[in-house]
Amino acid sequence: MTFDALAGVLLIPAVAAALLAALPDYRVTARLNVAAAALTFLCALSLFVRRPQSGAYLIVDDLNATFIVLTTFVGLSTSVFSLSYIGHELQIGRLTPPFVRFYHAMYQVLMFAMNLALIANNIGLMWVAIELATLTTVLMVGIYRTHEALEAAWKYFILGSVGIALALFGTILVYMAARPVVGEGLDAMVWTVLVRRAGAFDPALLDLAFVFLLLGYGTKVGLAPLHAWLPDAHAEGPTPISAVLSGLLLNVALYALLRFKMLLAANAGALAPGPLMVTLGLISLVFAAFMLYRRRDIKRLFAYSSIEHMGIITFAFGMGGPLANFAGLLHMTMHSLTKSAIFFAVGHVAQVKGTQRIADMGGLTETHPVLGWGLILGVVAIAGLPPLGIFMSEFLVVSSTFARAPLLAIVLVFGLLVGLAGLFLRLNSIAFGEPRGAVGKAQASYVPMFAHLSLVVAAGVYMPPALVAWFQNVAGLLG
Amino acid sequence: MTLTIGLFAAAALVALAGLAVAIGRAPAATRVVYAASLGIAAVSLAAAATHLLGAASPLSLTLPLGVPWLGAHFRLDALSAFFLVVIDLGALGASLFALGYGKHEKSPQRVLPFYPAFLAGMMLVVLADDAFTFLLSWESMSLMSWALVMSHHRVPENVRAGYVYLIMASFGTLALLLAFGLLAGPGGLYTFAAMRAAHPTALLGAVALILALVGAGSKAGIVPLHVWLPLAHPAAPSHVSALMSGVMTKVAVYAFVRIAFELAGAPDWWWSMLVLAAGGVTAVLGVLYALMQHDLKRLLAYHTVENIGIIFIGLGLALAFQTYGMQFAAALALTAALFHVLNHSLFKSLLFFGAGAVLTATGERDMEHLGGVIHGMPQTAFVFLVGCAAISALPPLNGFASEWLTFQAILLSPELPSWGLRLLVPAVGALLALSAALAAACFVKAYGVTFLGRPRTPAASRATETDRCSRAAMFALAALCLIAGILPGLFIDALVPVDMALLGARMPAQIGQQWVAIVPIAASRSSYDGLLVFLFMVISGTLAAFAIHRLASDRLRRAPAWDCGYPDPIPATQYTAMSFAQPIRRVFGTFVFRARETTTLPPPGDMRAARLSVQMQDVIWDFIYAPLAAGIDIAADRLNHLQFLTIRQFLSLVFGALVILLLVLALWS
Amino acid sequence: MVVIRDFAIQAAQMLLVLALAPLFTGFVRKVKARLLRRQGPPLIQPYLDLIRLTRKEVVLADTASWLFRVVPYLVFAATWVAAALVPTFRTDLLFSWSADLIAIIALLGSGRFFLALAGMDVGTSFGGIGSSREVMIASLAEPAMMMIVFTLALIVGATQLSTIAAFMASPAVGLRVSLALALIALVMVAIAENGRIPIDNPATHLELTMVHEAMVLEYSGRHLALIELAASLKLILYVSLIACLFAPWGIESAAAALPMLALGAVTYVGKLAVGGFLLALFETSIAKMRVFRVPEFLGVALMLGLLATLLRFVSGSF
Amino acid sequence: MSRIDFDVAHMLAGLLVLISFMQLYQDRLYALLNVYALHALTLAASVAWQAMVQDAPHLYVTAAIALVFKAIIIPVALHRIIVRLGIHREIEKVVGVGSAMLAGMGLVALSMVVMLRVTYAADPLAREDLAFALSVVLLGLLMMVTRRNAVGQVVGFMSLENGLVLAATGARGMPLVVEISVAFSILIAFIVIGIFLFRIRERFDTVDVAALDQFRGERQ
Repeated sequence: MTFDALAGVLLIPAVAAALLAALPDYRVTARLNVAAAALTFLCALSLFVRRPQSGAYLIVDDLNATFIVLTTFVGLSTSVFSLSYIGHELQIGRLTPPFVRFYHAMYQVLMFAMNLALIANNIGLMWVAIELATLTTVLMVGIYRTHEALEAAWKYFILGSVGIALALFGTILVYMAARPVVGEGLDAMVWTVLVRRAGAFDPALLDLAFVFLLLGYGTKVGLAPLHAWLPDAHAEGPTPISAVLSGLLLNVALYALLRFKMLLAANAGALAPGPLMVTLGLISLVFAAFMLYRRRDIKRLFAYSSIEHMGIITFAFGMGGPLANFAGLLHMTMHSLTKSAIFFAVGHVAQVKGTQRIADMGGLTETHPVLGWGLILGVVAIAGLPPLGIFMSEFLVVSSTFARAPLLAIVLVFGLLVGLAGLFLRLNSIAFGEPRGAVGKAQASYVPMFAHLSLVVAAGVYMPPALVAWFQNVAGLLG
Repeated sequence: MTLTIGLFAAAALVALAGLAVAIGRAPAATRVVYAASLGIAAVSLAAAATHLLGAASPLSLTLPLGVPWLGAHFRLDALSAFFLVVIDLGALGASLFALGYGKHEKSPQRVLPFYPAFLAGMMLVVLADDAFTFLLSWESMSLMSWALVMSHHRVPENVRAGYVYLIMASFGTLALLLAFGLLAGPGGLYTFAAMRAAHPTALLGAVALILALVGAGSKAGIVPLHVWLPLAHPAAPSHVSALMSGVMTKVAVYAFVRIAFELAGAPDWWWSMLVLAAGGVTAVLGVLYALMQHDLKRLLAYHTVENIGIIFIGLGLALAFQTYGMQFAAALALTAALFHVLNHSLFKSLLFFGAGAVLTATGERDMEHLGGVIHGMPQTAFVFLVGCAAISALPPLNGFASEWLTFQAILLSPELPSWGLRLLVPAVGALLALSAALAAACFVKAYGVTFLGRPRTPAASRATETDRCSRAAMFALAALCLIAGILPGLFIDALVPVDMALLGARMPAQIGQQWVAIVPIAASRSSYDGLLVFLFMVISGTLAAFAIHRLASDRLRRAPAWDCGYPDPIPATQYTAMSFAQPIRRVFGTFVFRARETTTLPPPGDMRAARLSVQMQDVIWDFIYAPLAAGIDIAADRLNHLQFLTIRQFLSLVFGALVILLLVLALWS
Repeated sequence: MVVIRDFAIQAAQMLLVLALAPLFTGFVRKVKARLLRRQGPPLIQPYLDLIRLTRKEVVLADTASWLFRVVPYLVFAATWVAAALVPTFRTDLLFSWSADLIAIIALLGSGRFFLALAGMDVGTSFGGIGSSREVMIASLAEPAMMMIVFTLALIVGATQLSTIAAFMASPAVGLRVSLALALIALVMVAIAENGRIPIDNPATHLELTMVHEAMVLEYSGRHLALIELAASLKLILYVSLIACLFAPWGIESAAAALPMLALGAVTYVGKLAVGGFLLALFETSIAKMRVFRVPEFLGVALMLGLLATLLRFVSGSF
Repeated sequence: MSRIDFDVAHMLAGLLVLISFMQLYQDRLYALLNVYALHALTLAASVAWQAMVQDAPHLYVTAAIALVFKAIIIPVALHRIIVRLGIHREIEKVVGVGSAMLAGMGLVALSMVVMLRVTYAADPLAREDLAFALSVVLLGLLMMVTRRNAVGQVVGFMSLENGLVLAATGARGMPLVVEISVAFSILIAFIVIGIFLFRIRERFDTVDVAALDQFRGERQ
């Protein structure tokens, strides 16, 4: 009996979800949660070793293997983080045991949904999976049952549903475009088939489809002006979910976009998806950069920074070409690691200070050196300063763009600078100056945070050739 | 070999930083870290010096780091060797000084980890040989110095200083990034070797040069990109201020030289005018701003701006001569600039150390609260005086030697064919002379108000001599200032390989001139002999002293100051820094600072004190940066409303986006 | 043999200026007095003053530091070295190449630098006034002087004083606009640098007006003597500088025989006499200006110098 | 496919667009609900027709869902909510009828233009259907952004989704159609229940979503 990693990646979370829904005691469930995440991660790792045959529904290729491994890894570390985080929430009674049980079950469902979205070879299936992920996160965002949480969840829900609808329409259009060529039935939705035959599709239909997909999945990516749900969802949900949202869900949505971009790229007659993505990317970047200045809530602050970086990544993929694509992939990976690490730090900070208002926290490097410097390191990384990974990707994006389209590069640089200034404006008041707010001891697990950060640091200086070859190969695929 | 040593030194410093994180709080940590950096700097200095003096051919090395398919390229040629020497000299001095000075640090764990990393960053910048490694080290250098600036973060203005600094630093880095992106081309040929080979088009090279001037200039402190410098440099601990002012700005100069003379291709005629104008304005404005300061360290920081201006004048001249193939004159100008780079790093470190010593002895940076420190700390006062004389370009010290060379270069410029340059160069020469004279004035003020006169506060009167290590560092630097002043020939000859590498021309060998004079062109034309002038002064001075003490009475009586018959017990009646600068402020202030003096005299018979108040505004800040900040603020405010829309309004955003995209689609064909 | 001869001549020159300096000061005073219909002090009065001062004890302020006692020697040394490098009756002195015109100016600058510091040292308000006004004046006078140097250097193609003097003596130099401008500027600078009327009044102790005197207010005895001597050295230096630049007749080159040298010496003394007389005449015929009009005066000098330089840069024929 | 099939499908689709317009100018909630029920009914008919034409029996399920769930259950539920909240009388439009209609016209025109650029290769039925579906979707969106309160928006969303189903069924042999329609029904159920919850928990005094937006982390 050969062990099928794909089945593992999907089944383990599903089963775990069912189990967790059943088990009452939070200590058990939390650890089980970690265990399940770890198993999933191992299965994902095995994809590097032995890659199962892709069928009509599931597929593993270079593109999504990277994503799966990344997703499962961040999922694992986040589950470790949520172990201590949820414990604290229980102590202070912000969450009650039934909710915690629900939370853990939903966590695994989310993992399942994202993995499914990543390895789906059928664009319909991919759509279903992403919507499932969205709905689960909606439920988790509202888990605190406060006014703000419910409002955030509701906003997320409504905007998300519209996104769902648009994406579906796009998917239907793609089917319509494919049917005359591929023929009726399932094949016309199988991605591998589509991309092989895309050359013969009706370009006008493809264009239309891409517009809808861009807006539909773009809502999930959080591109301005479709971003509205993102900051509140990050700010009001439990921090592990914010980490997963920023670190993973946005990526998954973007991954879907990439798939369709490749579809368009394969069709000569279709309009180049590049300009659209570049425009949306730049808008999101500059807009989010300016939004950083007026933030009073620490989690909302970093949510906007996620929008900014999604803008950069979309821009990079929009520019295309081996350099920019490589940079985009690298940036995506680095951003997931860094941003989730930042949210780990922020979660503990918020717990220590008992608030998310930036005005009520200060001098963190004095009161909680480890947390404070960890947060600083994270912000330095996210601001694209060396010697961390994001610096390399930004270096590649900016330099390669300036040689091709100077004006775009100028806008890009402007956005980056404004964003950096905004981030550090807030960081200064959080990490430095006279200590403000509660100074209690933090019972935190720093392992996930520093695991991520050390990976980011390492990547900034040295990248293993295997990974590089992988990325370059994928960058080639993306065209 | 030497390159490897340099790289190992950098690596060792990084490791040391890691160690410092671990042991930062331990009492012995300070000594360990600074002693270790001292040793490492010494080794690397030896390596760099041997490479430079041995005029060895360039070494290069590639490590599998950085951008994967590119690797990290390192190269040690004459230019980088020279700057490595400058860096290591600075590092040596700073570490030695810090061995004593560091003991007074309140929270060493905020300084120790970043100090070695900062050094490593600077060393790697000059060793890097591809754009990525260069920028990586460059920005790490900025980042580490930022952390050091933030080490006393409880003082609000330090936090502000760090903020401004970080933004300006990233701005500069992005400018350089664009420059390199341009030079590398769409293919992404990021190695300097490829860029050297590329021969960019005129337009491309010009844009790259402007970007380089902006990028390197913002780090070096070219007006108007200097605003961060007088904020950040004083905020750091004094030995770090010395490094930032004396060395880091030189790394920026290195970046500019590397790009302008090597990578940007053949210079165009107006490049040099740009650089010259920037240099001249920077020199004069820097010193004028310095004159208006009464914070000792900030004053020194502004003088860094001035000296950077002088250096860029030299570089501009070199560019101008090179444009018209006057390689020899170019070599002279470049030598002058680089020699001034070395000199400035020497005396600026010395001066910052002195300021640090005073700061630890009195707890004061504000000159208005100092005075009479010379009585408490005579030795520090002596070396500080040497530093002042050197930076004021007084013979026979080193500052004069390099400025003299710059003047000689200026005097070669009438042979330039370009009219624009012919009109610009004399003006720049006048600016240079003006800045030199003003610098002297400024240091009379700085030294007189800080060290001389009567103590203005109890703190100042309680000042006692600083510790041994600090003094050792200061005396060593003072000695170097003197040596470089009386034997400039040695240093000029050491710079020959750099000239050869960059310009393919060289200055005549100076060693072997009679009485070790320096003769840039021909003995009949101009020559200067620091040693002889020094000996002359010593001899005639001692002669006079001898004669006087032989022939005249050497009776001496201590008495209260006469002061024209109005002796005044209150130290407050002495001239202060502000009042000392008042005449010069009258002359220049009105149009440079919009300075306005308002005097309020009470009517006769009214016993209230009259008061004089002076309003000055930093024109550059008010007209460039303030509007920028305001603009960003307004934009942020406007956009911030988007955070507070109703769901329906957000939906209409989505709807609008959809309709627009559909319209685009409809109008596409 | 030759070296010794050169040494001797160099030494002779140095001693000559040293010996002549007080006499020249006395001469100027005498002429001024005469022009004012006064008897005036005897010519040798400055020597007598110096001797008297050296005899007196030094009264040192309590607040004075070691710097205060070192400065007189520094100032004297700097000024004397500078003076020794200016050819008086003979070009290419032995050490003339050890410092060119720029270096000489810088030497005088360092003398001023230390004197200004000494003014700050005791910590009296008068010392402060003097120093701050002195540096203000210097900060304009030095650039002006530098511009003059540029002009000459561009005409002659050298900053080497002997070379310049030799060139000026040669027929190669005609009447030039730039030279005229430079001469005027140089005279103005010389007046400012030596603190003569209308910039400063060497004979007053009225606090509103004094600059140089305010700086040295606290000095007494031998220190004061040295400073006075340095002051008169500086004066004679400037006069002989003007002489050797703009009236280089009679300055002999190295080859000249002794009688010629003697002749040169005589002409030199003659030039000094003329210069001193003109100075006195000027000083008596003009009033002291307010301190805050000094910048305008020096600004004019600076502008003239810059103008001359620009003319040179634009065309060699000016 | 025979001519008649085409015409009927065409007619039903057009009818759907027409009803969307009717929805646009309803300003009483009850009326709106009734029109929506009609909308769903038409959809059911059209889906059923497609099922017959393409003889794809599974489409009948979709038709049934449309008929039962959307045309009956949901309207009734919403009706009760309105009664509960006592908001049946309020006019809750953002823009006037006229401008709304004009905008609707524009949207329909736009969707036609966009669709007619599609080459004839895609079979005409699908092409026309898509054009109609697109306009229904756009009109639904328009409705969502012009209605003030949640019920109106939900109705808008549902008609949008009807457009989707129309498109999906129009696309010959498209798999997963049923699943999708089911998924959407659940989604809508969620929304309705959401409104219910908020009302019952006394969290918000009205379901006007503007009120939901009053609690905002950043408006201290």
